[in-house]
Amino acid sequence: MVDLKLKIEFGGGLELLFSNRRTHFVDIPSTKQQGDREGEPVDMDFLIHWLRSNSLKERPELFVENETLRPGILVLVNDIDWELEGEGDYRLKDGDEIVFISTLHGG
Amino acid sequence: MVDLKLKIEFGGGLELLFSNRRTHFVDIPSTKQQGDREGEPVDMDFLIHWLRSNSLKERPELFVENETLRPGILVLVNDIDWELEGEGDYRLKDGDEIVFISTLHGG
Amino acid sequence: MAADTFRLDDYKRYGRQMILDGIGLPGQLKLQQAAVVVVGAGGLGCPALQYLAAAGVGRIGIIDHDVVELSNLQRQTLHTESRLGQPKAESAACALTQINSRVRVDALANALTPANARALLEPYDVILDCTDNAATRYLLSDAAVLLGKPLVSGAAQRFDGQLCTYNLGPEGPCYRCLFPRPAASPAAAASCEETGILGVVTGVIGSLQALEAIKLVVGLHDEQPSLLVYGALSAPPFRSVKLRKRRVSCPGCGTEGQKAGEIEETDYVRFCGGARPDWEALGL
Amino acid sequence: MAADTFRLDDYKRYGRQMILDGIGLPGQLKLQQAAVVVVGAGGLGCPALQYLAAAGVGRIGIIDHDVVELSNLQRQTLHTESRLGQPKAESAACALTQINSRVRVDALANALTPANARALLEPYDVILDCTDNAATRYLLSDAAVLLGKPLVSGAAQRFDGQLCTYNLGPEGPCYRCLFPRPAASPAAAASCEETGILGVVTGVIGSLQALEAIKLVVGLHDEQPSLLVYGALSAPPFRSVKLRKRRVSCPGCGTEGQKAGEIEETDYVRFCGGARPDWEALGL
Ligand SMILES: [Zn+2]
Ligand SMILES: [Zn+2]
Repeated sequence: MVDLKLKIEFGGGLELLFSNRRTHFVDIPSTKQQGDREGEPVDMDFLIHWLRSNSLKERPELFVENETLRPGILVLVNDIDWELEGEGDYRLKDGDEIVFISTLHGG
Repeated sequence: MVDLKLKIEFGGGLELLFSNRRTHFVDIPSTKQQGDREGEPVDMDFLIHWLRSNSLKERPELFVENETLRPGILVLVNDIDWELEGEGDYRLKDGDEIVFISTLHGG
Repeated sequence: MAADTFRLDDYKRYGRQMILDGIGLPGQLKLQQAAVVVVGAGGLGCPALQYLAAAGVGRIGIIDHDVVELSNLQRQTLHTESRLGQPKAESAACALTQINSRVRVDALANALTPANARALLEPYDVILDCTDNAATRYLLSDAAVLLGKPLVSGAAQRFDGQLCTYNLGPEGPCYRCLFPRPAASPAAAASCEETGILGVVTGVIGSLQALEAIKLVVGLHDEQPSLLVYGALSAPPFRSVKLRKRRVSCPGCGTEGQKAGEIEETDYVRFCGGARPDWEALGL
Repeated sequence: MAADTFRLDDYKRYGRQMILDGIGLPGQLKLQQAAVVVVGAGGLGCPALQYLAAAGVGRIGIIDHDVVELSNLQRQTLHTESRLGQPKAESAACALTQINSRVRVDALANALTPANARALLEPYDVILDCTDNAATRYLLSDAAVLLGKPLVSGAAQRFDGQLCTYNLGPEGPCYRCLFPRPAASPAAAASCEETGILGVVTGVIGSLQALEAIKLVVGLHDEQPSLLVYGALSAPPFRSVKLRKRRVSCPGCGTEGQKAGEIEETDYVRFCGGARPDWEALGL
């Protein structure tokens, strides 16, 4: 099983939850390893849980809430709004750049 | 012989020479068609002359001077300064994005 | 303002932009006939206002109920030491009049509330969201949808900024399309006071807001909805994102499903899960 | 300015940026102790100056020999109708003092020339190129190399802008590394007067210049040379370019081959192939 190499970026303050680093390069499995969807290609939902388990350093409730991404976070797949790409069902490809941005309110 | 598809962008006023369009999608031959380098893969020098012959609409002396690119124009190959990529010798690849930017002096 | 009220010295004042392709005299007249409202005369509002006035936007509204404090001067560059304590709307109006006395400035030292939003915003063609809290951002989005006006939204915190024009054309998303629910915790929606701001980040974003508004007024906007994300310490510093179209099930602008309800009857503060802004202190 | 001259109300004034990671009291003191010079108090210089002053840069130089004209007010937002006819350096200094009276402002109503560049620029840590012509841009580049100071260069014309910090660290290129020879024709190096400028484009680029300078002063700059290219009508509007290192054969900053020669003996106007700027009218 070959790993997928992804570039992950956090912005708008989310980087504070991930070791205060904006850019992370991660290798994730290309297929799901357990559960009733074992063997299926990995998708964005998988990545979100993988990041929570493997990269998140503090206050997980500010990233995932009720098993889904917290409101107020926008996800970009290769600079495109993830809603145009299938949201959580988007199948990850090697080399993808995924960005998580928290909406800002200040001015 | 397969053509290469390139995305060409002009900025800093150079677009005025190219039908006042900033973005051009062009298909160019993948190998040189004539001269003593016939059959060689095409490079940036080839592209510059190809653009002058095929896309330039006015005042060619503002783009090419003495058979080379006019001073004051910066060339980017996939968002990297062309000097890091071999300048005129850079071998074009299908899908490359080439940007020509004239330096600005105003303020 | 009709073409025949365009004065000879206006050619001199606006000449540098009137010779541009796509502006010219017709574009300058559109600017003079336009009405733009800036909600918030703070870090984002100050640069936006100064460039709207300098460009010759005929009527400019400024809605802000705060007064100028010393902690504002680090970034809110229309305000001065001598105007500390004045309402920001009036201080900003004073600065604009010094730059361009021919612009009509409406200084509205009111808080924007669900009760007054519709009436206050209705006279303007373009709305700039230069506010600093989630509740007002949702209120502005709903009001822009209701009134059918584009909403040029800027935001800035710490070293980061965001820019998006909502409700753009017939298909552009509203703020609720992108963020159906506000951030869960009040802490995550913290203001500049709590998280800090490098002042000039608001200068970059506020200037870009003025630019969007000018493009909309003169007809140079491509009307493709996109989000610009800025990080002053990131490389590359700017990232442009192609956005979804309007969401048919959006409670703000959609045509199907649950609607958000009347603005006047919506409790935006509770929706945003906190006590900011303090509508009660604002007289509600 | 030593830490013991940091006043209690400075915590209030600069608090929003002092609570940021990477600034704090040490960063604020660096800003207070820094000297930054802005060459050109026009479209780029005005926003750069206002954010440098607001952020608390201790000493700010303004070099500009022009006087305020009506055609400037479309974008040069530190100047006002009531200061028409005043030297721009003085008008800008007046505006900065209203924002932050604790900043020391050196208003230098001189033209920057090969004869005075070294002396005028020497007292400052960072140089901002906010000028409007090629000859002064080459002069500033050579002077920055000679003095070993970073040069934050902005440019804007029509709907386009460019930003680059030259002479950055030991390996960063100078202006001549990128553009060994100036544009061939004087027309191609036209000024804003000739090609026009959407004013707020200078607001975007000038604000970004202040931001670069602040990052350099407080030590938050990554020192990777890059060029930012902005097109207000392009999608995406911003493009970041990774730049070459210093060129060993560069006549400005290189260590091999032909050198450009002493600044004082270089005819920058002839080098740039034209009669702009008119050094003679400037008293040379
Ligand atoms: Zn919506
Ligand atoms: Zn050099």
